[in-house]
Amino acid sequence: MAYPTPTTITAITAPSAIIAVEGVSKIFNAGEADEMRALDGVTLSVAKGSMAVLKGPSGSGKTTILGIIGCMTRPTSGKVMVNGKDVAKLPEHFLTDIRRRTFGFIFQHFNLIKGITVKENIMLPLYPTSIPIHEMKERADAILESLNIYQKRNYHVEKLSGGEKQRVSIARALINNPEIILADEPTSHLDTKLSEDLMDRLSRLNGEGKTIVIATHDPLVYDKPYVNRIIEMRDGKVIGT
Amino acid sequence: MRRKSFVLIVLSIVSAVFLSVSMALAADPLKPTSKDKCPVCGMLVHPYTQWSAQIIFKDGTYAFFDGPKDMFKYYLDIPKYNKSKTSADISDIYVTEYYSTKVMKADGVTFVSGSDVMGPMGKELVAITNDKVKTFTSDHKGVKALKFSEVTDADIPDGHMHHMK
Amino acid sequence: MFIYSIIVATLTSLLFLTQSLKKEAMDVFIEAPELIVQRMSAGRHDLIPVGYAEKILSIPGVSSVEPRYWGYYYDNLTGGNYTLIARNIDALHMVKGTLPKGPGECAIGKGVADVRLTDLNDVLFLSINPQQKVSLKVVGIFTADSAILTNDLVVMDKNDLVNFFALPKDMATDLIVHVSNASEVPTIAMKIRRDYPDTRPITRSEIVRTYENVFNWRGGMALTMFIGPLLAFAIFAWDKATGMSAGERQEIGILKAIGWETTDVLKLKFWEGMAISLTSFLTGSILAYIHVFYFGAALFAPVLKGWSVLFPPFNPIPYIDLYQIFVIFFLTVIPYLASTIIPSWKAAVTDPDTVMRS
Amino acid sequence: MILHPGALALITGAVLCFSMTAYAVVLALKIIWHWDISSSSELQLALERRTYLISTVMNYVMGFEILSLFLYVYTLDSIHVLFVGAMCATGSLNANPIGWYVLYTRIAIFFLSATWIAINYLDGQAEDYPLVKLKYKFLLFIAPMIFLDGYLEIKYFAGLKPDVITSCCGSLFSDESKKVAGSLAGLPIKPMMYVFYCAAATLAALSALSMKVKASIVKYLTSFASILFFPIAIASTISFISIYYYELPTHHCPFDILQGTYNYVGYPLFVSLFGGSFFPVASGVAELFGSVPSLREPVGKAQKRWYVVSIILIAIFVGFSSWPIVFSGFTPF
Repeated sequence: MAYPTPTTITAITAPSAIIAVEGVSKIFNAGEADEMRALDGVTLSVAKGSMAVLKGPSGSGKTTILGIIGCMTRPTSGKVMVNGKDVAKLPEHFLTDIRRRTFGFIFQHFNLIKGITVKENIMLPLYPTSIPIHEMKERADAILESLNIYQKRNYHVEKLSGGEKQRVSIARALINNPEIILADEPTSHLDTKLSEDLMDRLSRLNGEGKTIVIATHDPLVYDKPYVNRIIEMRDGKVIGT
Repeated sequence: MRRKSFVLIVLSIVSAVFLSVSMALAADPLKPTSKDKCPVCGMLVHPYTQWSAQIIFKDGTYAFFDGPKDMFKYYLDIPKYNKSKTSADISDIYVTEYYSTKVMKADGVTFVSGSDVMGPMGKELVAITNDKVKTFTSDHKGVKALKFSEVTDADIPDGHMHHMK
Repeated sequence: MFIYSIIVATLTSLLFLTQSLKKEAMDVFIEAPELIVQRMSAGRHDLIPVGYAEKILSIPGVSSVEPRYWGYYYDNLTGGNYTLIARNIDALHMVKGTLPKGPGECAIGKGVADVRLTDLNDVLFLSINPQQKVSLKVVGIFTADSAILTNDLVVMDKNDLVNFFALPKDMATDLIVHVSNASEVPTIAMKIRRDYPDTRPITRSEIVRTYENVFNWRGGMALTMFIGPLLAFAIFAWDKATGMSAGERQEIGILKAIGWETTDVLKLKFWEGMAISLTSFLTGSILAYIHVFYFGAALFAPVLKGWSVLFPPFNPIPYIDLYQIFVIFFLTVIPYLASTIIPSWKAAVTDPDTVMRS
Repeated sequence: MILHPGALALITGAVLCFSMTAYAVVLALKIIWHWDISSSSELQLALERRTYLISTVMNYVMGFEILSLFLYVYTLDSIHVLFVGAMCATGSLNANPIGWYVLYTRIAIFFLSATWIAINYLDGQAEDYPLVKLKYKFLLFIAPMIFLDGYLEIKYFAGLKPDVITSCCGSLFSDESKKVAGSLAGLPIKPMMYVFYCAAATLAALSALSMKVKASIVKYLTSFASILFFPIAIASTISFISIYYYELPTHHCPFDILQGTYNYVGYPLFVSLFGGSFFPVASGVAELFGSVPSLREPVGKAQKRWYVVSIILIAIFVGFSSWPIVFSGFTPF
């Protein structure tokens, strides 16, 4: 499959943009002594089916913008379009609903919940939905199988190796069949082999039509040829794409 | 302290209160079982032993009532409740006397209507031994005292169901 | 959670104890006479002429009247107070041996037997002064099952008792009146008062009510004392729920990030609270059951009972009432749940992006 | 004052509800003053989070109130022995008539807080939370009821004197009684039955019609019918449904059917009645907001569901009410 052509900022309103951010600012502790402007007029867009990287040093605001795109936080001002819907001012209830249906998350520290099994971890995103339990189990089994960790499904997560944990966290991101996968510094705690392995899987998912956005400062990620678009950030601003 | 020990005394004296029925009669009165229902109103009879009445037929069949009132309703209109019997088939009629809670023959007592003593179905024709009718009438505001044979439809208290406002 | 169970166990023990004491007493009251007539003099209970019985018997509805003879005896030897009573037609069963059949014999309660170190066929000597004294052969001892009623009892022949207390001729302590039809009791009581204005008729339902009240009051008092600890516990629960560990915070952050909403976390917290409180509630109730019904409420029966000089040993009949359980549930589970609302909410509003910002 | 454990539990519950509601009111006031959905300020964010707290508190209060309604009736039943002449819960209520008001306020609180929860639910369905200020103002209206209820309950137990001679259901719910309850019991059975069945049928029919017809007037009419149906059903319970369950024509007590002796039939009976008459009212209230654009769809959806639930519950209620009339041999007239 051919890689989609890179999109530009002007494509905000283009139908192919699955994510479009326009003039987004985020200020923490507004009006107080420790006021912090994490984002300052960020405008960017991501085309449907592409793989984009938010690149920048820590503190550049890439994690914050990822959180805003992923409907976890609301911006202080600006417009955030996800699948053509402005989510910037939605109450939490609706944000969660969109998050649940649209996004899969892969975190820096895997962020698996200890004390419960692999399978339970994977099914967690589905509990608040109305999906019946047997279907949840079927889905979890299918994904575990495709990621080759089915045999460890009843292990507690703390007993897994780093690579297995990583696959579990991918499985969890996929269980709700999201259109977009957001990854926050996914390789920062992985050795080169596992990082390569992860990128390999992400590119395969991208090939299956999923849009992928990765926040990272790891060259191993943004130097990959199949990354369509690199958005460079610094001090809460987009400095290049 | 006094009161408490006094109560202990009360408790220590246990005595049989309810007397069983023992009267030699033609057809001995029966004891209602937990299944016997009043044919007039459908209520179970056994929880109200101090009110129950009974009609025993010559063939040994019988009917229990939750009080004299329903017994009279039945007695004065047998075909309505029991097509196979007439008053000629009756062997004995018993009611429970108010003061003694003893089962007595219905023609040996007096029925007082209009009193403030309520049976399980409200107003009743209370069965009283003849010698105590006066006491009862004055104590409980009785209105009319009737012998068994004098009771007519008009004397049966309405119950509380049908009075028209 | 352990403290919680202990608190529930304490409360439940209290209620079980009062409840079964009450039940035991009430079971006996059921057989008590419908009406007791006492004579009052200067506002105090006085002896009653036996002659009153005749007129009372003539009241319609009265089936029998019996005089009773009884009194209290303070025993210098043991410092105990006994209740002496003349044998009536059918006194209590539950006796080892027999009841006294004539003068010079007696049956005694377990408590009396224990403090006087008396066994069957021993002699019980009672004395008020050199003129009023009596030696009785013990022919029966009441069994422990009936202790609540018979512990301090000495049952003897009527003549022995009359002589011992030097009661005037033709006077009794009180009269018991049996009534065939319970609905007539108020009318009869009224007539007795009319005929003998110096008497006080006491109906069985009055006694039952008084006792019901005493038991509720005792239980209620004891419960009130426990409101303090309960409150302290609620604050403790609050505190514990508020101090969320970093790990817990992280977990809730993860849940929210992967698609849980505040409401979902609140639900989770609710069920968590439910699980904790129900488990503690069940454990506590079972502990209380064992404590009260297998160990005779050994830990605090004295507080609750302590009403008799000769303290009756307590072998409660296992008796559980759904209502009691509901009351305990209300007193323990509900304050707990209420105290977890705000801490749960604080946890639930954790920002989903905390997991990325750490 | 009586120190009954049940009374203590109820007072504890009342104090809890009292303080929880007070807390919710304080939060609600802040929201009423500062709410601005279009703002992305941190204050607005904090307020939005508080709405979750208030909803939770109100759900708990409602749950506690329902539980304590049952506990209240049980306690009344359990303490009746303390009063001369009392034979069941009714007697305990007559021992201190404030008890009746506690019962009334608690029923009112049930309907009001259920309505609040319904409005809260609808509000949460629209992205712009159009009813926020309204629902918290409504909360300010409910709160005094909860305070009043707790106050009356404490006053009831404080004012109980065990030596009071009371009258029981035997006399209260008997035709001789001049009181309202007595006249309810004295209602002639047959006409009462017609009224009851007609009312139930009308309510069910109107609910069904409301599902089909768009006109608001039909929905308001249904709510009105349901508000009428509730007292009719209570009157019928006292007048004839109870006596069929007791098989005793003089026993009209609406509380005894909650007891095990009567197979706890009071629970399905009252639950279906309360639910069945609540949902049409809730649908009517929802209809008031049907014109808000963002609510049009959620209101329509909710109403459809609520009417179905209401019809089912009314059917259950009528079924339980008619069961003994049809199947027991009891014939009081």
